[in-house]
Amino acid sequence: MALDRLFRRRRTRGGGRDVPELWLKCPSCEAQIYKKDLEASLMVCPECGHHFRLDVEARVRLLADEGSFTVTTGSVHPEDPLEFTDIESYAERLARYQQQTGRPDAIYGGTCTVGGVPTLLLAMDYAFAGGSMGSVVGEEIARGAERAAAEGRAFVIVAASGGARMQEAALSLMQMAKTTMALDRLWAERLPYVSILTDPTTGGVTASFAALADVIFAEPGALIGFAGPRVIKQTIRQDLPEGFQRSEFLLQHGMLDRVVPRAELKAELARVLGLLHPEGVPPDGA
Amino acid sequence: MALDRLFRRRRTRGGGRDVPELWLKCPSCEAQIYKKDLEASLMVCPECGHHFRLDVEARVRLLADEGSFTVTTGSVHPEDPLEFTDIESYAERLARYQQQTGRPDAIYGGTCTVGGVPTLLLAMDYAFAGGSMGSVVGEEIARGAERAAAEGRAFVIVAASGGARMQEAALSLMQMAKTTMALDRLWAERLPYVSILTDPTTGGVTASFAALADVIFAEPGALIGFAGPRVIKQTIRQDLPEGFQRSEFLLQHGMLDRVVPRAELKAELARVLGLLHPEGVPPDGA
Amino acid sequence: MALEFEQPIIELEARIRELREYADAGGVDLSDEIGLLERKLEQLQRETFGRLSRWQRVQLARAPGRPTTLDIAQHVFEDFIELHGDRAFADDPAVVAGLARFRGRSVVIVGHQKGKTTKENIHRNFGMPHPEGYRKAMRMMDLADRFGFPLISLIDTPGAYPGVSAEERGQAWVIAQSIQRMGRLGVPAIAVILGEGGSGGALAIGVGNRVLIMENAWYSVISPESCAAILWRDAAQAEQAAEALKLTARDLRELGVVDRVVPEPGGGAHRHPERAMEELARALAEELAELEPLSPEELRKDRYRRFRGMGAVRVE
Amino acid sequence: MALEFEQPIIELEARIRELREYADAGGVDLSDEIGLLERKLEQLQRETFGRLSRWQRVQLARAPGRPTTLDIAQHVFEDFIELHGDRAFADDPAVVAGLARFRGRSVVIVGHQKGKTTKENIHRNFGMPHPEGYRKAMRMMDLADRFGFPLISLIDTPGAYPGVSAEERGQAWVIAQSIQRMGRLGVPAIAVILGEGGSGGALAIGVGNRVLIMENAWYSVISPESCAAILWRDAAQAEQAAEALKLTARDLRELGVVDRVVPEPGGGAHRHPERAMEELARALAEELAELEPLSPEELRKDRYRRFRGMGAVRVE
Ligand SMILES: [Zn+2]
Ligand SMILES: [Zn+2]
Repeated sequence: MALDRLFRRRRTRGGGRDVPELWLKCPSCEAQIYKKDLEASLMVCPECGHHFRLDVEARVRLLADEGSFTVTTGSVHPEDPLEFTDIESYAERLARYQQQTGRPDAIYGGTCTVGGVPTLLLAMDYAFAGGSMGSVVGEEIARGAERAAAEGRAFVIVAASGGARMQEAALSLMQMAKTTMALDRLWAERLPYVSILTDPTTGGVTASFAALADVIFAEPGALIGFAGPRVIKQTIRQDLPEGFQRSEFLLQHGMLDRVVPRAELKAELARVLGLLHPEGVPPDGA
Repeated sequence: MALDRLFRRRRTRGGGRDVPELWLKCPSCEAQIYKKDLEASLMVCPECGHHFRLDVEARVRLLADEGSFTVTTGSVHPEDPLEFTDIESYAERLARYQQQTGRPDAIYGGTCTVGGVPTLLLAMDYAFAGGSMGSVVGEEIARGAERAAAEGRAFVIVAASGGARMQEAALSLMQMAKTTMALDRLWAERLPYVSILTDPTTGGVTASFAALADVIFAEPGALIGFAGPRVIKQTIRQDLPEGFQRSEFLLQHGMLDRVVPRAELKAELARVLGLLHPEGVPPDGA
Repeated sequence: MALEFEQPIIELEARIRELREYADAGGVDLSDEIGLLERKLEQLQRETFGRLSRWQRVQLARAPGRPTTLDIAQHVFEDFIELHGDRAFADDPAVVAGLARFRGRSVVIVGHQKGKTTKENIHRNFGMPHPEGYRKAMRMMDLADRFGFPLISLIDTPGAYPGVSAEERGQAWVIAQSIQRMGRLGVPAIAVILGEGGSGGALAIGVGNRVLIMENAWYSVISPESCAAILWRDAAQAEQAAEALKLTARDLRELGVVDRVVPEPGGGAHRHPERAMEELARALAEELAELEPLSPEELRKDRYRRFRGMGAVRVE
Repeated sequence: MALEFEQPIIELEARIRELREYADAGGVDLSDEIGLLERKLEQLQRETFGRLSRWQRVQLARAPGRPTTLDIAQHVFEDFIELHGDRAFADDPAVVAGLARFRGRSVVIVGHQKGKTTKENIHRNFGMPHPEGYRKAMRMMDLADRFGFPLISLIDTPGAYPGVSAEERGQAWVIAQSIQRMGRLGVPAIAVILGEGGSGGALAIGVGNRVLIMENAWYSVISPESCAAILWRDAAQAEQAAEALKLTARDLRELGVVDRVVPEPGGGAHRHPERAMEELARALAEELAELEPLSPEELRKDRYRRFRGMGAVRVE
């Protein structure tokens, strides 16, 4: 489980907004990029094509047809069933992430159309506890699949996660089964499910719903796997092969359908949904 | 297709019976073995355990419960749909093999019980054109599967074949689909199918019914594969790895359930059939 | 890269082209002469292609320039999107697969893919799949079944790859599984032999309700060269082996192994790929229309009946 | 190899044994003294095992000598025949599978397998499966469904193998597939956590209609050591992590993650494996009897309901 980077994230909101933040350094080519330019290019480095992480709201704007999106997540809130405490209590962590993101947990999405195809679109929020899957993420995904099945919608999940959420222990493990089994509701109705893997997608998220889609896309250069690179390095006591666990490596090893640059993601998604859900009719309820 | 050894077989019947034939040399350990001893040990070298090929009638005696066997093959005869001729005509070859074996084609079997479980047992005859699968072998296997399904029998095939029969060209290729599809009749009735791979099993036989059983046994040291070793050597222009394409190699690579010495084959088969077909009732028609 | 028997045709074509250029450049009217030569060309093509030996057909089937799976995916179908991978070991470039639209309906396509250049041919292993290629094909069959889309399979392989790596990963097993999986499809399945239909590696994606073959393609249990090497003990006897194997489209139609021969334009599909693909599109549309009213169970039964009847036996 | 908290018990046991030998050898009647000590031993066991910390349970769960999948296959079931291979890449010794009989009915068994010796542990990769192990498990699920036999899965793994080879062959993919496959079973499925239930590698064969756990086993999303290394940044804080993770049988029963705790004899299953297996057999028989009247559809619905309800959320 690559949860190790989970709690070392820089704050993305609430930090002081002083001058240096107007510029960002690309971790890949080290170019200094003006932040507005980066946002204009969908957070893709104009120099080298490195894909920065994309905020969940920007992700929805990127993929949903303009004006079609209605949020459905947000009513499901986390509990602290184990009263878990390490060097900080889970309750405190949750409160902090909720304050930073303005959302109850690590998932955001709703109904929309994508290229005209009625869709239920969910995006995992890496900014919230490393996108880790606890009961709320599991519940929203199961509800999403069930709702998509009931309303005749395609189902799309943009994954970004360090894995399962340790602070919910066995209950977070059970979300792997819960989400996986809920997907069968879609196929019973011949509705498609497309998974989009972004940097990073590891652990229990990869090993459940994210790996089981009809079509799997990944953004270029994303870290994708089961175990995190650090754990693997400790296991084998050797350096990892070049490009190991990156999207292109996964494609070569047969795990993905396509590696799609962010600029083309909307068009490719619309195309594949149009093919898989040709009778998609506009939603009436929702 | 390892058909290359197909037509270089020594005659096993009709040859002059002079003194040296009382003794056989083990190709594995080079021990001189008295033929009667070898037959008493089920054609397994008493020195090194090398498994010689076993005649189809001896095979049936080995596996069927005593007195339970009734032959069902023999009424289906080969044709020469392509009027095939190479350096000898197919019609002549067929006539010769029929005379040598006393059977119309490369398969022999019938109904029996195995450890009390009603079974339809077929054995491929390597002595007939290298056990190659033409229309007759395909037809007998399809009929066998259909009959087993109709009569509530387990289905067992002892494979021994160089592959598909070239002289029936595309028609022999079609037997791969025909035999494979007929197997579904068994599973529709929840009846088991066990495949026993013996030396050699290659080409279109491995790549169809032989590989699709619920449980796959192989005799020790049998050559098993898709392409024949000579073809592979020509392709890669390198020596083949030690033990390549032998039963033990296949087991390691996940293709087999068990490598079973001939002496234990009957007991293991009976055990697995008893588990897979617990409601097996004695046949009444047949 | 023209074949020997094509030479007179190609020379005559060149002459016509020269005449036309000369007429255009000089403003001379040579339409009578050109018309005459064009009729002669047509006759020559008809004669040449009417009496081709089986071995010459095999050479045509291998001619570069014939429509490949990717060509067909892009020209016969619309909106093709390639899907990759077997979800277990690798993506095999010798097998191409994906979703597309065909006359309004979604379909799933899977086929062997040879390269057009030496480099691409090495990348695609000359159209000889590894086990992962067949696992990709099975994944496509699952997809077709899940969504109720027809499956179109396009066959063009000298055979499944006969190498150590393929044997280690269960080449025989995966071919058997793919035959079985395709036989169980609850959706219309049409297989088309585009060029080479080499043995089990071809049949693995050949278990269609309908099996079509391009006029100059071949399909058999073994290539003529390998057959000659074994039976004649001399690969150079391939021509004789090709005759004996009766592996041409017409032979197979007579044997009942294929249901329909897709005509190729005069001179062969490699010289006029667009027209060949038009013929293929027409044939696919007609066959699909016949299959689409059938239920999943009827389609499975139809396929069982089709293959159950294959073979030549005499029952006494 | 005794654990620290077991020492007083083991010493007392040794004393009783000595006394008994002395009495037997000398013909002296020490039955009063021995009876006294035996009651003391019972009390000591009850006390010790009644107040074990979670971390001590984890150590018990890992104790050599506990019943493994192979032990159970041979002692709880009859006529066990091991089946091998994933039909695609390899046979994984970290997963053991096969057919057996259980009180008259045929069943399919699959479970993780650790070694009893260092050599065997290396061979079995310490019970950490590669993708082919899970593919073998899925093959067993297919077999169970095909014949209508119950599936019994036995969980005892620190986790799926976290190495390059496993990642290359799609460890995450195969775990997801196995979870899905097991969820779809149309036959009764009972999962038992024997010792260690480490994360997705355990859950992959844990999607039962009933999930049982041995009294001293653990089951969680991560091992205490790894959890400590990440959250406390110090693997030595494993004891605290074990407390926080609430990973014992009793905890999991309270959380609703497991349905039944199989009691272990005084001193733990590693010291009395036969008696532990008797308890397990009784539990399996009772649970199976409840599941067997259900139809395939009811079994699938039951499993869906079971896992759909997992988690702790508040809806506003
Ligand atoms: Zn850059
Ligand atoms: Zn010997």
